[in-house]
Amino acid sequence: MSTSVILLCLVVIGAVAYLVARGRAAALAGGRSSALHSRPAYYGAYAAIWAVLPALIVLCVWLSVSPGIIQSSVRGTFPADVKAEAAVEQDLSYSMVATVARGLTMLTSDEAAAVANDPAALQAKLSEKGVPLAGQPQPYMVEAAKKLNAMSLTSRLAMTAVVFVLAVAGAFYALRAIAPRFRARNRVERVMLWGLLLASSIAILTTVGIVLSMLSEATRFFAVVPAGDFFFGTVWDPRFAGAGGSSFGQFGLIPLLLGTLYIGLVAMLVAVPVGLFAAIYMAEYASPKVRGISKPLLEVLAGIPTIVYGFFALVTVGPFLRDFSAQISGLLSGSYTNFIQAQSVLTAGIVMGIMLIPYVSSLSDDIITAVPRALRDGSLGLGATRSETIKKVVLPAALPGIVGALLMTASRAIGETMIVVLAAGVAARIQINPFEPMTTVTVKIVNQLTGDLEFTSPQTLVAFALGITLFCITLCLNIYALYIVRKYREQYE
Amino acid sequence: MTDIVSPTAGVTVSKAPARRDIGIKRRYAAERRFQAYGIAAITFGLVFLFILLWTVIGKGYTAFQQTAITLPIEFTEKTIDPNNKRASDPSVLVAANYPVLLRDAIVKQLNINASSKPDVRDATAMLSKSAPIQLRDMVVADPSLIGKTVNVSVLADANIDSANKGQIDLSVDEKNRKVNDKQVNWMNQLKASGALTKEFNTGLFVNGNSSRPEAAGLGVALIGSLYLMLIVLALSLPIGVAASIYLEEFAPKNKLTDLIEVNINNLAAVPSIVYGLLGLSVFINFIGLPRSASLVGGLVLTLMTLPTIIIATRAALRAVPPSIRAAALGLGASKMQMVFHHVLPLAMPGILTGTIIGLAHALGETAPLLLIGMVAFVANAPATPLEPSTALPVQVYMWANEAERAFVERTSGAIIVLLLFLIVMNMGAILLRRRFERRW
Amino acid sequence: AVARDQIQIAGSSTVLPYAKIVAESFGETFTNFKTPVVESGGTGAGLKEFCKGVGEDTIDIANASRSINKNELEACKAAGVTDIQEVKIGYDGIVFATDSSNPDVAYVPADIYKALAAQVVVDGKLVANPYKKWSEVNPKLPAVDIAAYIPGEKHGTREVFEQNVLAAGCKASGALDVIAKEISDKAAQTKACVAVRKDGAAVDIDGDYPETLARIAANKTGVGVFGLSFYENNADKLKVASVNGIVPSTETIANGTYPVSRPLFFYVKKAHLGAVPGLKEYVNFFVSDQMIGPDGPLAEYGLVAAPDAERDAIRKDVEAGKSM
Amino acid sequence: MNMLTEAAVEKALDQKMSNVPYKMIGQDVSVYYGEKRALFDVNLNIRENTVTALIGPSGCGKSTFLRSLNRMNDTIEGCRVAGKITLDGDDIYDPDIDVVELRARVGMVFQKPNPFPKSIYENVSYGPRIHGLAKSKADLDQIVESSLQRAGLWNEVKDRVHESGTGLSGGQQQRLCIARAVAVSPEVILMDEPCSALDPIATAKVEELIHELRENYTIVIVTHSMQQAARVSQRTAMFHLGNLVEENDTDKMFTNPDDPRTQDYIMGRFG
Amino acid sequence: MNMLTEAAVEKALDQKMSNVPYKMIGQDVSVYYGEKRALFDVNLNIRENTVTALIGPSGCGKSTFLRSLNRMNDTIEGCRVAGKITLDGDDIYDPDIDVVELRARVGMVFQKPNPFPKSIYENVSYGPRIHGLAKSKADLDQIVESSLQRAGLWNEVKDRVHESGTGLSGGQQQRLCIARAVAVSPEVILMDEPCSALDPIATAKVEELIHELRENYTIVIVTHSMQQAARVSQRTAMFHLGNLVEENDTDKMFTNPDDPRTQDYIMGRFG
Ligand SMILES: Nc1ncnc2c1ncn2[C@@H]1O[C@H](COP(=O)(O)OP(=O)(O)OP(=O)(O)O)[C@@H](O)[C@H]1O
Ligand SMILES: Nc1ncnc2c1ncn2[C@@H]1O[C@H](COP(=O)(O)OP(=O)(O)OP(=O)(O)O)[C@@H](O)[C@H]1O
Ligand SMILES: [Mg+2]
Ligand SMILES: [Mg+2]
Ligand SMILES: O=P([O-])([O-])[O-]
Repeated sequence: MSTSVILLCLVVIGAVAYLVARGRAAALAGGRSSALHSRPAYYGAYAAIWAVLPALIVLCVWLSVSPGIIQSSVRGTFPADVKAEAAVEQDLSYSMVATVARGLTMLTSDEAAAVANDPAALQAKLSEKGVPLAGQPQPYMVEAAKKLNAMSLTSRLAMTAVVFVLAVAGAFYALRAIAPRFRARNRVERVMLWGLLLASSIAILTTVGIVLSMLSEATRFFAVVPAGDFFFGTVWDPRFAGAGGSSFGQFGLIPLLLGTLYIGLVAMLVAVPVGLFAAIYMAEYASPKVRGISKPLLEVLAGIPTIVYGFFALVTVGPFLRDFSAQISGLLSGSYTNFIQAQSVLTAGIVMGIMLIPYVSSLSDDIITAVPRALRDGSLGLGATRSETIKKVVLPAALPGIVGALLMTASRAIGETMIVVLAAGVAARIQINPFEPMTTVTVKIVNQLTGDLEFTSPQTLVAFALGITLFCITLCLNIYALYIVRKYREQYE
Repeated sequence: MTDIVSPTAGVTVSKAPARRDIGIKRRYAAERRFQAYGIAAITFGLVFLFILLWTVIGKGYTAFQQTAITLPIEFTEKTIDPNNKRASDPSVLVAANYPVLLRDAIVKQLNINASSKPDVRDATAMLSKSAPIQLRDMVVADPSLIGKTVNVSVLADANIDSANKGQIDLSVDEKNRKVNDKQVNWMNQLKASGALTKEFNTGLFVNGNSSRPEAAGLGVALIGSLYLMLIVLALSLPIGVAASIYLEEFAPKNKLTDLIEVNINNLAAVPSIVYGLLGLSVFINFIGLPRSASLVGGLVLTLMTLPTIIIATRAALRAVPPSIRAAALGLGASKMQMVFHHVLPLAMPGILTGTIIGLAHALGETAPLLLIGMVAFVANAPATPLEPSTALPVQVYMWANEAERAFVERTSGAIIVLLLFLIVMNMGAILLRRRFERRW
Repeated sequence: AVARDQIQIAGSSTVLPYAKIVAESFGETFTNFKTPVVESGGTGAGLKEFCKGVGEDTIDIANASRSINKNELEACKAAGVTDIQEVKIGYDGIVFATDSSNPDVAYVPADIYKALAAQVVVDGKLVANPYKKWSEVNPKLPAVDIAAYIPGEKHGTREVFEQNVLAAGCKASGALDVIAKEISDKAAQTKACVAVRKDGAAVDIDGDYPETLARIAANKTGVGVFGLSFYENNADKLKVASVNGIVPSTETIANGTYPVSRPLFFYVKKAHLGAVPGLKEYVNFFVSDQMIGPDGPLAEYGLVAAPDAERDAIRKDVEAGKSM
Repeated sequence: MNMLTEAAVEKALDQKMSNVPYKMIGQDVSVYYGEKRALFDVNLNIRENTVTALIGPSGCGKSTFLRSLNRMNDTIEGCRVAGKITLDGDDIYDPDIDVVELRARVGMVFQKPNPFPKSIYENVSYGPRIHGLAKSKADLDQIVESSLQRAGLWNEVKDRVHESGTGLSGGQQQRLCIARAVAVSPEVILMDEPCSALDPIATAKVEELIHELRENYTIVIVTHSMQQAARVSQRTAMFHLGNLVEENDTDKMFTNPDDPRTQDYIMGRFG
Repeated sequence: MNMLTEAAVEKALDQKMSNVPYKMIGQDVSVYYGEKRALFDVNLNIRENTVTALIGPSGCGKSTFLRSLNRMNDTIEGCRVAGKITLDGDDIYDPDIDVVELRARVGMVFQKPNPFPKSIYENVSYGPRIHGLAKSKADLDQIVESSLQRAGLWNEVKDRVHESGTGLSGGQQQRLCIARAVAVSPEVILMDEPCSALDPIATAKVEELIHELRENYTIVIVTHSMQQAARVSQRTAMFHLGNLVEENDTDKMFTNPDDPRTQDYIMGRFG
């Protein structure tokens, strides 16, 4: 039976267990629901869980473990000279065996018999069936493929049997446990709680995964480049390392970090007022119609791929700002030289800010809308204007949520890449003029990872060091932000 | 009944007391300013959206049309199957020399001297290199065509397409452009005879990627993005909501949950390419899932989207008034029932907003897909999420980096499709949110 | 892992268009094999994946716009990728171009060196680059601001640019002699020669050529560095500059008179040849004259085909299965 | 039930209401919530420096009428007011009228306590601050203290005026809201069942406060307690199903109502 | 003030409470909100099929004690209950006790009306639904109707039971909440000032309902109205500053309290 059929059967068994258990519980209750601890549906769910969950776990384990076991035993049958080869060679031979085995299952027994001893014919036949082989299979491979097929079949049969037995046994176990005072709801809810817990543990696992996937490479980087030079260096100039070999330049983090913060700051300066005012207007002033149109429209801004923003900045916003600045300086001093570069912190900040508007506005809008009406009434009833009510009552009450939304927005600003590459360029510099180009950490992460650079060189490895550093920095920022939010919340609750 | 309360004679209306100065003028000015800020903010956003869309659509709408040339093709047996072996060996049909059929057809159509090599070359160059494949597929599917003459509409070469759409500056020196004057004349000739037409570009939506702009389509990318979205939606929404519910409603408030909260906020700040690194090392190297597969992409984007959804969901859950919780608990609802029957539905608008934003973000991401092999040239449509595929933003990214002029309009066309995809996807969520939205 | 029936290729974005053309034709010609998947992502990333190991779950071919280096080879070996075949597919010409509205330009490396180097020699002394306009560098050049869009340090093209243009210009302008007086270390001399000014006159582009094109569109007097193929596809918008009086073209690059070009490669994992269906056929198809020949689609796109003898040698090596 | 306490009777008797001028006049006031009509041509005048009680069964429109007196109804989506209401002779629904100024002159205390999630001090000082009623910090402190004192809350919270107002018990919260309204010193104070969350002692305090305030302010109070109406008000208006049934001097109302429905209601015969 | 109506006196007289068994027993109940102690060793027993009224000045801990009877305090962060409370002899703070089941048996009506933002029908049917009290749709309809009827709300809302419960007036909302609690038919019903938002007619109805319910249910009611306590309850407990001052038969309590503080409170001398 294929896995999907087994899953389908499990669902059916679960459904039957559910119905039977529910019926039994209802019968036990004898019409008086108070006789039961939980609703009959919970007894049903309890039985269904017992029927499906253990069987499902066994199924998953079996599916992930059995190919390995089969592989090792099939490889046991390889001739001695093949076994003498390197493990990777054997891996490749085995994958050929697996392909042959897959092809064999598609042949009728007549066809199989006809080509069994003729590798060339077998290759042709399989290719005809849509299973092309890289070369002619060797005779031992065909044997191994047959054994593989046989073992897979056995394994599958055994698995099917075990799974079904488990499912039925689970269902019976659960059915036997049903009694009027049996706390089915609590148990079902315990399982749900474990599910919820499991879901929230994914966040932790992600973090662990991220750190682990960067740590070893970052360590290799720090083995070559002293940590001090990296963390306190003020020059970013890694130089190219391709075929040439092992030379490298300077890896100063500071210019990247400053660029990240500067561009993020400008973006937030655009996004926060615009987004917040848009949210306030939508939540407090706009008619349902205006709100119904403008909110989804603004959300489209969040959905536009960042590369589109990048080109928008490069082709439209940047040149506009440059020409605009030339006009201004022309009006002021008579000389039409631009003081804003086409690629600048300002360009990147504005365009990124536009992208972030809906992050601020949509989230804040929902949070503001959730502030109880009684609070608004209280303020309006005192003769406050609407804006006073919003500024002094609604916003403070919504503040913790808004800070959360802003935090998320800031996070997004720090993590953004494409816009910066196209709008602010890749020049790592330390300076304070917003009209000049700068660049960010993430830009360098992407660029160092995707170039022609030698992949064992510090030039590439630095991406991992940058990644982990950024991770730690944002972590600290977030801890600080949590502290701030807590302080506010205590004040307002 | 109201007569008893009508004012009786002798009763006066009170006199207004001296007006207090409560700064009404100033406050109203502030009020108007405040409202104006709001309108300005929304206008600002919408104007930018409009300019952006205008730019994109202005550049990209032409991608939805495609120049095709209808030619009477003679499927001569002598060219296709000279030895009449197709019954015994169907592969001769695959290997046959179809370009010759096309060459003959266009030469005849344009009345060119067949012995003038450069003319013939320029003429055949007007047809897409995919055209022979088109003829081959026709013949393989229906061998009875052999010996017949059929009118076939084949794609024009991308340069002819651009020229036909007026995107090539014909004032430029002939040798500096991809279409020479002869070809332009022929093109006009074909247009006049009705053989060369602009048609709706269905290929853009069904074809896989191609190195030939005229044949390149978003088919694979659309399927890939669809898989990605389904995977992300199916995983990140339930996991995100479940995690938020646990953290917000069940988890004890202690240092550990603080840590989790900080951690989740931090995950939202992790640059997206880092998720690509994670996906590469966990899903491909450790678990052994195939490269370039949308399943891996979906998992990576799920992890990337989760923090957004969790943060938004937690904020939404927190905003549900405690009195609702008390009411449910007081009736004997279990905490689980309270959450799923009351709190969650009330939090739905916020959750949906977070989901929309998260999905939109995921839908537009390229960087994390780079490292797991999804930024790739994929010609075959994936049948399952385990097969190689690309995604819409990837297609945008790759086409944006192409040298050929014809890809420029396609890039914008792909962006339009991506935006449409996004809008369609969001529409459902927005409708849902409308249903849930209310004040209490 | 599941048995794979599709070739997987990763690596250089420069080679990508060529690999795409070949992959597509391969899929059309060999109907029983699927069209290979060609990933973009850069030479380094491609080689990294390539050197992960041998097996179904690793890629088969890495495209590269430079040859693999020693460290990488060692890393490959350590991971069990011992048998690697290097295949050269042709040359990539690197050209200078401006917007087509500009008058014709002709550079010698010394001009470019003087315009873009971090330090130049003025009156026999090494000083920070003072030039603002091209005409200050060389009176024959137009009197416009120096603005050059050059490949960023992640690109292999940058290395070629530094070696073949800046270093050459450094030497030709006599700056090397002045530098040699101050620095004795040879490597440090080159480093000083190829250091690019960071005051905004030279802008690194880490993206691809379309980004450079967009920058030139936004700044009509700027000069950009492009691949020959990209230039040829946009010849109506760009005006190419001659170097040392030679106008870049497939001919001048193939015969070596145009000074700035580099070879392109791909690397095959030989262990996979017998295991991944179609891989052998793909490699043979790629090196056939039908593809990399001077009349093939790759040349039409802009690849500078290797000379006939070299192509024959390549094919012979492939046939013989010569590994590195 | 004996609905009138002696105190109320005494209080009612020592006043002749008919000569007191009208502070607010409601003429043919009708209120609609969307399609639904909640008030039907109500003609009700509010006399200056008088406590007017609105009574009637739940849902009869007392709150609705009250809220239309300071245009709090404006904030309800779909709510529409027809007819004319004047304050000191000025039509408050006139487009020229300033609703903020109106609400500063006609303050309001709500049925459900709704303190802002801020400190007690900030709650009370909010109104004076937005209207600029205090010249200095000391001034403001003074207003806050006296308002809290009048609401009978000062002694309980004087040590923690900077703690959050939502941490108080229900009754304390409502008294805080009253203090908040009083702090603006409006001309008219509307109270929507202000004592429904208060214990008798606190209620008595508030009633006393109302009594004091009457010297300078006009008060309209919705109450569900007829004893309270009798105790605190000089005029009483009885609503039923959106209609004004009767308006009269309180003493007359509770002893000898004109309308039989009032009689029935007071006697507990319907609702 | 004459605090006892004749009806209450009659009611009180026709019962001798001392023989009625205890439904719930509170032994040395103390409640802490974090550091703050809100209840001090309260010993109070609730008699079966009896209405027990809890009175006392605002903030004295009435609500706190009430909420500890069905462990609603569990939901407040930092709230801790010490001492022992039993229901039918079982310790309700025993870890084995299922708090959900407890709350189904000990229902609750809150001070502030808190209808779910759903339809009236869904509000009332929610409890029966989660507890599986109805076999069929008709059954459920029946429960909803009778519950609304008992809460005196049926006539007002019967045409719009599928409209939102939050669109009702304050008083209607609270009656809806009562209907909702009654629909679960719990053994004990806790009411925290259930009538504070109701007009006299509705209050009378609810009081009547309480009177009816007493036949089968045990009721604990917090009220700020001593008249109400006198009218509806058979036993009354008086709290002050977190202490139980006195618990007694209602008639005794209001005529001849043991504790001088009760006397003072009833006479309005402190609060
Ligand atoms: N969640 C809480 N956290 C901290 N303190 C609280 C909390 N709830 C109530 N208190 C305090 O506990 C004490 C008793 O409060 P409780 O609500 O029980 O009073 P009450 O008698 O019901 O008053 P009222 O008649 O005003 O409702 C009060 O001093 C109050 O401030
Ligand atoms: N926002 C609203 N939308 C629709 N109908 C409403 C709204 N507010 C009140 N109503 C309806 O208007 C009528 C009058 O309501 P109102 O709140 O004025 O009654 P009330 O006399 O104050 O009652 P209570 O004593 O219960 O507070 C009721 O039938 C109520 O259902
Ligand atoms: Mg009301
Ligand atoms: Mg209370
Ligand atoms: O992508 P490249 O390695 O050719 O720059």
